[in-house]
Amino acid sequence: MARMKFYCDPERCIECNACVTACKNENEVPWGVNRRRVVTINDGDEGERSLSVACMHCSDAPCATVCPVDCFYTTQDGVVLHDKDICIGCGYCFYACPFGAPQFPEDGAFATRGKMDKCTFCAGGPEADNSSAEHRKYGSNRLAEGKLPLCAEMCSTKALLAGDADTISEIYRKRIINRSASVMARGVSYRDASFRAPYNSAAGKSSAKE
Amino acid sequence: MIAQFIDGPLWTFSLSVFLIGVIWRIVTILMAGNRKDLATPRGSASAGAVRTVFSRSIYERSAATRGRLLLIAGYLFHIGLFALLFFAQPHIDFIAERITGLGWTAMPHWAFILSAELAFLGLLLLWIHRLLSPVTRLLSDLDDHLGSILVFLVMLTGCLALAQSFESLRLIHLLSAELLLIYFPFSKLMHTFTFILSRGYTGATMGRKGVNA
Amino acid sequence: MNGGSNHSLVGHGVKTTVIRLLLLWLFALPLETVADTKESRGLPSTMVLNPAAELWRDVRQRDMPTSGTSQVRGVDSGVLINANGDKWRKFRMQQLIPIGGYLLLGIIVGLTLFYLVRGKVKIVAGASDRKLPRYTSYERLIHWFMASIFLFLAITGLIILFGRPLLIPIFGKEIFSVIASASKEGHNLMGPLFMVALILVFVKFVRRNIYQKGDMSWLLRGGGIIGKKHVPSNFFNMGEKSMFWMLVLVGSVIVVSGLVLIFPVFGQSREWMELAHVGHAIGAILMIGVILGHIYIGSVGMEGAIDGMKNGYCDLNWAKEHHDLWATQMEKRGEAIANEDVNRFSDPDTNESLGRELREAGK
Amino acid sequence: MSDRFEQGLEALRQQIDARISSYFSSCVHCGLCAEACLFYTETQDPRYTPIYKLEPMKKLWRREHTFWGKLGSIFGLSEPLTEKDFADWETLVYDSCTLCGRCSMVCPVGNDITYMIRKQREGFSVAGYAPDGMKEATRRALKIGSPMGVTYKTLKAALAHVEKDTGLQIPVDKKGADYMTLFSSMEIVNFPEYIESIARIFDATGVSWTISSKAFEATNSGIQIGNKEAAAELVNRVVIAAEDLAVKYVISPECGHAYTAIRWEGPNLIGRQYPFEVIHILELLEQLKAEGRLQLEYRDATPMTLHDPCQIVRRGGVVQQPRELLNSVAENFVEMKDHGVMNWCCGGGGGVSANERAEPLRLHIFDRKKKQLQETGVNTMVTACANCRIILEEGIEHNEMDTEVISLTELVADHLTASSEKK
Repeated sequence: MARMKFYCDPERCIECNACVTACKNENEVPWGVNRRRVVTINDGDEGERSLSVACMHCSDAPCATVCPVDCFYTTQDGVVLHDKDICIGCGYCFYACPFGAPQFPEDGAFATRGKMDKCTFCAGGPEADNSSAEHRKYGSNRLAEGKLPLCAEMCSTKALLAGDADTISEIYRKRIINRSASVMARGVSYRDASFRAPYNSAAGKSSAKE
Repeated sequence: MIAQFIDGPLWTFSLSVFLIGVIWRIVTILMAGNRKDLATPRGSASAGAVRTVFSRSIYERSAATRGRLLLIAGYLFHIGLFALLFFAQPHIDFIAERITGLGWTAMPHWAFILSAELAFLGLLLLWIHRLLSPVTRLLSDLDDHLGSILVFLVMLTGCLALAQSFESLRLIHLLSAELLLIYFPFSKLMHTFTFILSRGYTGATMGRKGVNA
Repeated sequence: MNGGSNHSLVGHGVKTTVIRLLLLWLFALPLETVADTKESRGLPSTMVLNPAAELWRDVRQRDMPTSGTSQVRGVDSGVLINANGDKWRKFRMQQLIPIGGYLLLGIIVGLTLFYLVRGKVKIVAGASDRKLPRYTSYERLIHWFMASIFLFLAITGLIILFGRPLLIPIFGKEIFSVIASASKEGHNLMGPLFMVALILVFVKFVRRNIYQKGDMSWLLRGGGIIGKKHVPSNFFNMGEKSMFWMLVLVGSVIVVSGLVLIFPVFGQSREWMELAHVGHAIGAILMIGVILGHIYIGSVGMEGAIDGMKNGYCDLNWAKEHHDLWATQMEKRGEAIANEDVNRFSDPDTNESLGRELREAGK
Repeated sequence: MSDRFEQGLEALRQQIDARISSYFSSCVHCGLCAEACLFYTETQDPRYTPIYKLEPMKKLWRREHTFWGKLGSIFGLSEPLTEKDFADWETLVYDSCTLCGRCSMVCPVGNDITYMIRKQREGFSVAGYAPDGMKEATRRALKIGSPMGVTYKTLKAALAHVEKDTGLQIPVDKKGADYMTLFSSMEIVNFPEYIESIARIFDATGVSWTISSKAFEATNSGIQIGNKEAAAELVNRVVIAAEDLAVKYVISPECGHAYTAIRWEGPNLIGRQYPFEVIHILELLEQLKAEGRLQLEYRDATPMTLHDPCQIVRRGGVVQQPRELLNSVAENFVEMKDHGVMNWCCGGGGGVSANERAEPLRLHIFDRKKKQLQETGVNTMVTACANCRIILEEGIEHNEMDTEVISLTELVADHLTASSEKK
């Protein structure tokens, strides 16, 4: 079976937030919940890069490990889903997740959070595929219709890739090879390539000005 | 099956028992009758009655020598319970849906929980005190404990069902509330209504005598 | 984060630094060393840094805390990867649940074994015919108030902590999730009441719990429970005092961390909450363990120990054997009263004695 | 089961009206009334909780006025009220309640517990479960006219004494006078100074007054023991005498329960309204002072405190008048911590003073008054009830305290303008 993954290419992401909008629209997520967000690091500096991030559907998901009611499960496609009927809104998945993927509709006093909500890879939940109950709780189930998550489909620069891990890595590998080839053809190093400002954190920043 | 019973017929039944029972109790009390007071009044009986109905809600300072925590607990319990019963969103929704047909403004969720906490604080203190103090141990009968237990159960199940996402927890809460409603008219919980009568009677007598009671 | 990168912390948010140091210390996990970081920095410029690798290093927050910006507003929404989340997971799954579980189990087994070996500690001189007033009704009220809240919180807390390995196999997920939801909501609602109870108890009992001369010798002689001879002590003995301070200090940690956890409205980051959870859990396990011992002594462990908390009076001989300094003082002041009088005031089931007394007094 | 018990049961049954029914329905057994009762505060004995003293009546009410009780009595499950209950509760109902009414002031649901005890005593006295001292007093009151056995002869002797001392003519059986004065036996026997004071004040203020030779006794043992027939008879004597003399006002003397009896319970006991008004001596004095007829001279510098007689102040409504009067004769009037309608009883009201059996308990609970007095640090206590006065004096003596108890009316008389000139 396939193993579904997202990959976001920081060299391509232009922080247009179309993926965020598409996700919200497609899944009709509750107010205040954002299953996907675009984070820009070194905003305004040289080496600014953006990444679109959501649930990464980890193979060994920390959220599933810490859940006190064991409401997570991994589908045959490798998508990490959870059962909102079992979720008690304790927030442990939110502590454990490195990506900040689990979201809660409320964050009121006395820890009233409501049921956890997160990216489903547009694969719905445990209910019957594309049933109204499933749609109400988890949003759309495009995977069952043979479609990929809308965020990736909508990405205009094709920075955000979604699909079987093998396919994704193949695409990305080709991109890298092409980027390296262009570098070699022009005889300049990657770092000095004029089409992008050189990236280097902290110490390396001044080198571009030399 | 059981769920439908709790949600439907049992609710109607318990509400009817509650309403009919309360009215019946008050009617029987009034039916016992009072003799007219022939003594020349010094002050107004009705003014005294109205004044006492309200003024007894403020405790007498000199009676608070030893039981200060208890008096506070009494206030917390009653005010908290009143607030969460009538001004919590889920309760307003329920009342609007089942009884009145229209709702009113609810308090924010945090205030709801806060009032629940205060009510719990008050009820626990009062109940533990009932079990510990020689005076209340002597006075208390089965009715007192049953009343406390039922109110406590309703509050506890309500607190457990706070997430409002598990139907079974809501039903347990509803069931305990229904048991409370059925028990209500036959118990000391009637003081919820009869306190107006007793304060009124005392206030009227004292009002006639010209004493602020 | 290794030693070499620590200097880069300087100049960043002190708050974050403090959390990180605390987390490091608390988790005490083998640190994932990133030795190559330092080396790659020092390489000659002919060796090109891979910019993509540098990006991911930043994202992973290997060198320093990095926070990006995001159109999505929210606490930590700019953090791409929170490495401490995984440390917290390891703490909860690999340390807290197994170690905590076996610790509590061990305490229960230990107490059972102790009971089998030592048996119930009797009042050596037997019950006397006089009693001493030990706790006022207010003191008993707040004790039992705290006790009931504590029991509720301990049970609901343990359900949340150990429910998955212990209860799901019994009830199944659906039923357990109902129990867990109820526990969680109840725990969150009742939690702040524990704070109220703790404050009331602290204020009421603190003066009698200040350590005094003689407490050390009590400790050295094991509180007398091991040997035969009783050790002198005042109103509270060294063990009780220590339990009180444990209750107050650990209780405060539990209360403060609990408040951090149930009020996610002040913009505290995930890291703060992970930290709070660690403190909350360790404190709670400790406290449950100690309270198990407390309950053991009060119930089956010692004859006469619970009396003072039941009706306010303790047996004179019990007091002499366990709190002799206090008992002698009280007896001297003439505070000891006959058993019948205690019964009169605390066991009101018979009305006859009073009528008889009054009639006799009249004659 | 004796006939008397049956009659007592029936008498008790008749007392349960809407008021008592609502009181029992409202009681939540909170025990707050205990804190207001000096029998409880001084002994810490839970049985002295006021509402507990009503268990017999409550038992009857529960059986006959509540759903569970009625249901239970059909199946023989609910406990009936037995003679043993009367026997067990007699001491609680009579010895440890002075009908002071303090509990009624603190009850959060507003129960008038004192009223209920007063009514419960009706059943107890009919069934014969009342203290001998009180039975005797009632018998004497009905037969001789005074609970202490004071006859008109005794009064006449006292009056002659007063006339000699003051040189004033005391009007007896004067038709058409404005005021008819009553006395309590206690005053005639123990405090004839009161009669003297009244005579002097009325003389100075020009009040037209008289004493009836047929009904001069104000006290009413009937309402203390809880016997409405006896109480009605005693009230009736006064009413007939007042009607005979065609007075406009009847003055209730410095006696607590006499005021309650004649002022508040009287019309209800005899079943009709009076053709005259009842006024308490303190009310009258205050009125005279306000009208300017009562001229008082110089204010005493001795610090004084006031003991409020329960039946006059809390249960009678004469609250401000004693304070006005005392302030006009005393420079340093110190209020006790709990005063006015929340004052603590002397311990001898409600017939307890006539009940020898209760004496040790009564002296024990005097501690409360003692504490109150010591708090004020004052050695002169003014009161307006002859019964309180006797009880206070006994308590003071028992505790070897150095406190003087004086009557407010006598104090006022001492400060009359004329009397000051005399001195």
